[in-house]
Amino acid sequence: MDLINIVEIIVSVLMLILAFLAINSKSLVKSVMFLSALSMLAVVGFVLMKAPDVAVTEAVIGSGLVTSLFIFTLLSARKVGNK
Amino acid sequence: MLQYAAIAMLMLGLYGLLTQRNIIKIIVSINILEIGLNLFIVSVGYVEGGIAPILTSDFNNNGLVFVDPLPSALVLTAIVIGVGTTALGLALAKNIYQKYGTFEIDEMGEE
Amino acid sequence: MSAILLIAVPLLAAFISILFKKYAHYILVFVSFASVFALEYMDLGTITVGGFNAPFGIVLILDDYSLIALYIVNTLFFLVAILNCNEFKKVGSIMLVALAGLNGLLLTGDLFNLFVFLEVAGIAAYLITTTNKKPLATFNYLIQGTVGSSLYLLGLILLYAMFGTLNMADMASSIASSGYGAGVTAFPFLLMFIGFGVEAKLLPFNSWTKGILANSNRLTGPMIASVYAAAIGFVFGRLLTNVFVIEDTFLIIVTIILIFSVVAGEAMAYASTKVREILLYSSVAQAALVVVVFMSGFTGWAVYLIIGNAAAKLVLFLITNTATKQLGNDDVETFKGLFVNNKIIGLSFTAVTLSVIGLPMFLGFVTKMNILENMFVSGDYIWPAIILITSVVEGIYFIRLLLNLWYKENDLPEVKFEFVLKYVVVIIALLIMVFGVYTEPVQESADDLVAYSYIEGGNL
Amino acid sequence: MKNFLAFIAVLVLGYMIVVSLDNNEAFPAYGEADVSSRVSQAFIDRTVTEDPGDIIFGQATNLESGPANIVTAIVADYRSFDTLGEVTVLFVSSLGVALLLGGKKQKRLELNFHPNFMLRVGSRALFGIILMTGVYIAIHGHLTPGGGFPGGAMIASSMLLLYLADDEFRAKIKGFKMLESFAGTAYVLIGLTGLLLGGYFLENLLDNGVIGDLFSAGIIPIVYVLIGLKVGSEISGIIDNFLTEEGV
Amino acid sequence: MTVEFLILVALASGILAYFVGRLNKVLGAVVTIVASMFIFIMIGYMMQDINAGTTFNYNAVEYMPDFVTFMVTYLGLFFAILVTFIFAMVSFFNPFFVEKYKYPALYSMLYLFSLAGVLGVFLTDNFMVLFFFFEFIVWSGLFLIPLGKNNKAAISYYAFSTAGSFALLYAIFIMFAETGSYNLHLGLATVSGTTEGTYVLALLAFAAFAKLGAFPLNVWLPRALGKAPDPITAVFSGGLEKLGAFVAVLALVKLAPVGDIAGTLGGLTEATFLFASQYIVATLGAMTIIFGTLMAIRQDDAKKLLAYSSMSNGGYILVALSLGGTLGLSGGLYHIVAHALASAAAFLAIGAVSRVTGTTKMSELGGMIHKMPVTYMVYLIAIISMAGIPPMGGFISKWLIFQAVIDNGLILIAVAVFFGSIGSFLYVFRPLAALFLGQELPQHRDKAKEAPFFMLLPMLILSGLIVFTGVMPNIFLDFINDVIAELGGTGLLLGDYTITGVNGVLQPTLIASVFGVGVLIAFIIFILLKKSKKVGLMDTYTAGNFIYTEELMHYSLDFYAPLERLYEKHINITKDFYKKLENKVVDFGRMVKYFFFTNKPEITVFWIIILIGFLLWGEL
Repeated sequence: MDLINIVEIIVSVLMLILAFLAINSKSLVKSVMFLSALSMLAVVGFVLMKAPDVAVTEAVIGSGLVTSLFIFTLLSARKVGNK
Repeated sequence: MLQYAAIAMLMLGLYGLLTQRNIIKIIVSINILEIGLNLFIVSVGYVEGGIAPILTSDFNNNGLVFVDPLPSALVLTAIVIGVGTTALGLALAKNIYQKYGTFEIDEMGEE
Repeated sequence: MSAILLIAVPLLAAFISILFKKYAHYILVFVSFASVFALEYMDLGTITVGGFNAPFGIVLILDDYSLIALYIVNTLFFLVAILNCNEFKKVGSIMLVALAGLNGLLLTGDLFNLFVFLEVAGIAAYLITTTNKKPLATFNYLIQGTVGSSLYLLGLILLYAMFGTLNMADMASSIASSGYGAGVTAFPFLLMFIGFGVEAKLLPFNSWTKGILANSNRLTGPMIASVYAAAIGFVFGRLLTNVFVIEDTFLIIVTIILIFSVVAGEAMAYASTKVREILLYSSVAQAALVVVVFMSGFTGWAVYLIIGNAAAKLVLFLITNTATKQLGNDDVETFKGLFVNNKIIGLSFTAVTLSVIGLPMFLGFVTKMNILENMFVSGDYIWPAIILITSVVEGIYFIRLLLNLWYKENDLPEVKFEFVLKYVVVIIALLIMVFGVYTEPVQESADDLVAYSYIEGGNL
Repeated sequence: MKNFLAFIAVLVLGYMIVVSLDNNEAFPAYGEADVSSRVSQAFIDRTVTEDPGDIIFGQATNLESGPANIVTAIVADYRSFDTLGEVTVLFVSSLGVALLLGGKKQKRLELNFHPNFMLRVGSRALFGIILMTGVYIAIHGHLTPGGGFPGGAMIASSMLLLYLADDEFRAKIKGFKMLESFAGTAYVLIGLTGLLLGGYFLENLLDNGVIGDLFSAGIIPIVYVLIGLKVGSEISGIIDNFLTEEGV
Repeated sequence: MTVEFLILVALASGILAYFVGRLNKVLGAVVTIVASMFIFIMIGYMMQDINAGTTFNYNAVEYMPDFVTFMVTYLGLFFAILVTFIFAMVSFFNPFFVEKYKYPALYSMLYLFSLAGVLGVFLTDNFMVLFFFFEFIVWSGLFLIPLGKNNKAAISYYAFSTAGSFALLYAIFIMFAETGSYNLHLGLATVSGTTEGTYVLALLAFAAFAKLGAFPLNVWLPRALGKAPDPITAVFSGGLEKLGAFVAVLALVKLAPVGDIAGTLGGLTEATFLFASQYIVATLGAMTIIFGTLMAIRQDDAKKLLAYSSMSNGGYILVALSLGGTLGLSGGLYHIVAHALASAAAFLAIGAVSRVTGTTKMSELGGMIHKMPVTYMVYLIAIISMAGIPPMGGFISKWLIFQAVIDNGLILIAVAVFFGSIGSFLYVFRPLAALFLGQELPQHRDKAKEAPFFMLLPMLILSGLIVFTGVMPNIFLDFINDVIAELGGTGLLLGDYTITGVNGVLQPTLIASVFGVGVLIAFIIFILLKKSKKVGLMDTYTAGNFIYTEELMHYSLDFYAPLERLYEKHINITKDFYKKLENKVVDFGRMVKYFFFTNKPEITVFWIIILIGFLLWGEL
């Protein structure tokens, strides 16, 4: 078993764990953070599968922008909730 | 392996949709489902030992074994569409929060 | 004129219209009218985008089938637009995108391009439904729509992995010539079927419909129940006749879904006491019926079923939602006697309803009879029985509704219908009646359509 | 309990899908995709309209599609129409976000921290760098991984940085609107020009040049820049909408 | 005069009536008189042509599909003449009633539309045309009924009629699949005796039952007839209900009967034995008779009472037609005529009363004979015919039916048939006594007066015909013999003044003369020995009690209370059944709504998982 395969397995397992945590975590912020991390790992996955274009896009859009949008929503919700 | 992980992520996305009743969590689940889907799409075009579908000075002719470029192209589209729906979903979530003061569907009551 | 303008021009208008927000709704009316008008000058045939031939590039197909579909959808869209342009100025640009998306859906001959336009039209639809002011319902619609289209994409990718193409005709011929059994394609096709089932309101996948349509307003009701339903019906029909291979277990599943949709749809409408709910559940059953007819291979009559339904639902939802807005709610009890002082509106409503039920003298009768006849001739004795039994139920609740709306002595509800609406409604009702009696063109064109609905060959 | 049952259900379903894909004779196993039997082989060899023979990086000229990055060739040339649709999706969702979140009196969402001077200046500097990277990625889309979407998103990220680093900052929405509208209009107009002059919508009318050059691949860099601008302005608009709220 | 021309006349005059009616309500109704009289006369003229031996075949209007053909047969003409006659007679009532209704112009239009539908159904050789007009009648009737009292009646009418029509349609399509054409005669001949024939027979019988309102599809009939506008009730009972009889003739006579399990039951004549289908239909017919009779006995509303009587007469028709043979057929067909005339006359008479009093409840009426003697006579003659007493038409038909039943050795059915006859004595006498005889009620004393001439005219014509059919039945039976011959049976043996049955010869004219003499003697005695004196309703001696509610003193209230008590627990069996059925549908709908339509996406996802799992189950 060469290195690539081992990396693949590690990435896969990590992704699944993160996905599970993202769904099941009690805190919404944590959930979003797990999602972001998952997205970063997916970037690794894309690179492993020789799709650099997708990897770049996913890195910028998926883990960057989407996470920020989630966080902004949560922030504004918290503010409304505090009022 | 990554293909199985992709399918598993799809399933986890469905699992999330099935069990979660928090709007943010539902959107997170949808995102997980989409990431899984994107991974699966790319995995369909993967060729063992193939190279990334870009001609460079190192890999400089079309006789080489490339991985399938078409799924990558499709995934690009799919990712952007995913962002669109996510942004919309979050905007709706914000609206819902303004209306009901909660993200939990169960606490909103039947309309 | 190239049919691509039907997509490009609304898009262009949409991009420009965000700079002139105040005039967006005028642009909308103008563009939607222009696209109906322009259809007259479209050249039939296959349009390659970017100069790359099928199956490599994306092609648009403008044949008789899509031409009819475009006429119907664009006309209905124009009617909805012109009736609502003043009330819903905010969504002008979004409606333009919706028009582009719907035209793209109807024209495209590429399965992935179909997904893209499904999303364009879908997101536009989610946004249009935000005018209901029920964000939770819209959210539900959004999530289900997204799940549906994700499944469609998954199915599509599986097919691509197996057959290496994305073009509809090429896909169909690859499947046919591959020599693999139907078991290979059942799973991807089921996924795609579910994906479309969500949009087409088939029963286990359509819980969004209630939230959207039962709270609809004058824009969303006709838009979702008539324009979108027609477009999705046409596209689904194209896939069902050209691409899908439905056999064995898959056939059983599909049959169960459809029977359940038809039967439960009518039963739910029967059990409803609100006008909009009655209409929406009835359209669930009708949508399933359309799929049944497409699957049985009677394309022409399925087309007429879609047309009849779309026109009917346009009229019904327009009238209902106008009245609901003025009366405050849509209980049948509140609506009682609505037509006593609005006879013209009432007559149109009645004509359209009788057509949906399938009573003689109306278009619905011709359609229903021919569908049943064709089914019997092809040896199918089960579906006609189901259709007829559910028709009785359908008839009862519609007739009950009609009689309630017509007969009441005093305390009549006061509703004003504006005069453009009256014209639209009366003309549609008259058309339904005229083609219910003057059946020859209907008959002929329906027979022709069966031949036209297949995309010829692999390489367009 | 319910969650556990659901988990078991999806587990079983996933297992069934895996098994059925394994059993499926037509479905290639992971890593064994046969590209030559798919339409994408034609995209790699650029043989859709004519057979140019072998393609050598830096030498082949006047291909039917010029980008060295094959994915770009597909996204921006072979299946450019999809990309138009995709841009539209983003466009309509930014419109939608504005519709849903745009109230009358807008003010910034208050963040809980107040950036100091250093952060503000530093972020301004960083803003320029990120912006330039974004533009670079968009312009080099036909040569390197990336392209209009990541480029545009990066431009939007730079705006995001400004938003975060400066709690007073508000971009000019009107400017975004203009840019968005201009880019979209230009994209469609390029397509229509192709229709008018070449007979095909979105046809690549310009000279494709030598594969691998910066100034090659005809309209693709232009399209990608337009996409980049459009995506950047759209996402910036979305971010702006998320970061503002109806205030007093 | 071609059939499609007449149909177009009916449709066109319907539209004309609508527009005239918008201008002047009564004038619109007058149009219906002119049009329906014209059509009746034209149909009558067809008699001449058909007697000349021609059946005509029209390839109708050009733009219609080429299967739209019309054909005049003896059977069709028989029904067409009868029903158009009823329409023509009833139309005289329209001008006097139309003003009371909510949409008078619509009333006139739909009246003529129904007439057009009737022509289409009877005078075609094509099933599709038949079905088209069948449904056409349904929806025109649908909007006529609620012009009367309420909507519910119309809904149950629609439900049962459409169920019937769709059964008919299904049968039509089965025949179409067999023959590839919609030709009525070809279709029936092809499937007759085959397995498909069994289904067709069952479906057509279902349609006939639904249209006739026979047990167990009877719920709509009393409701619709009880609530519909008065002239419409007469048209329904006398005319439109006969559509069911027409379909019954097609099913029971033109198709070979099915199965022979009942063959061992035997009969008086050795050769007679019955097929299962005949036995089932006859039994259900008998149950219809009993059910209708029992229900009629306990009604307070005269219209509802007559409605149940219509139902029970439908049972007679079914029994007779299902037994078939010379006696059964001619008895059934003759009963169709007799009942159409009698029930139309009776309903018109009651309509005339209700026009001046505004009610048809027996407990609220009385003594109308003093103000409306002619109406009283009309009603008297009609009920005598209904009860099957000589010398009226009803006697002849019942005589034939009794013979047929006994000839087949069906003891139980014979009991039912006799019970129906005795029962009808019990119930038809009640409205007579309650409405017309007895004391005048104070509330109607001033308003009540005899109906105007144009209302009396049709009633008198109908009464005359009722007597005539009883006295000189051979003229009609002659035509019925032609019909039977066309259907492939042998007609009755008719003398100049005699009818030959299995076990005797009937001489109606002689009976009528004897009866006439008897009535004359009775009348003379009545005149000579007139001793009674008029007493007001309140003029009673009640042992010093005050009478608070005068209705309670009305002797027709709870008239048969002891008899009713025997079965009052079971009167709602059919109604309950349909109510339960409806509740099941509603429950199912609510359940699906509850389970599938929530604001949570998980439902959809759940079903998606189930379906995918179902598909992939086999892979494991």
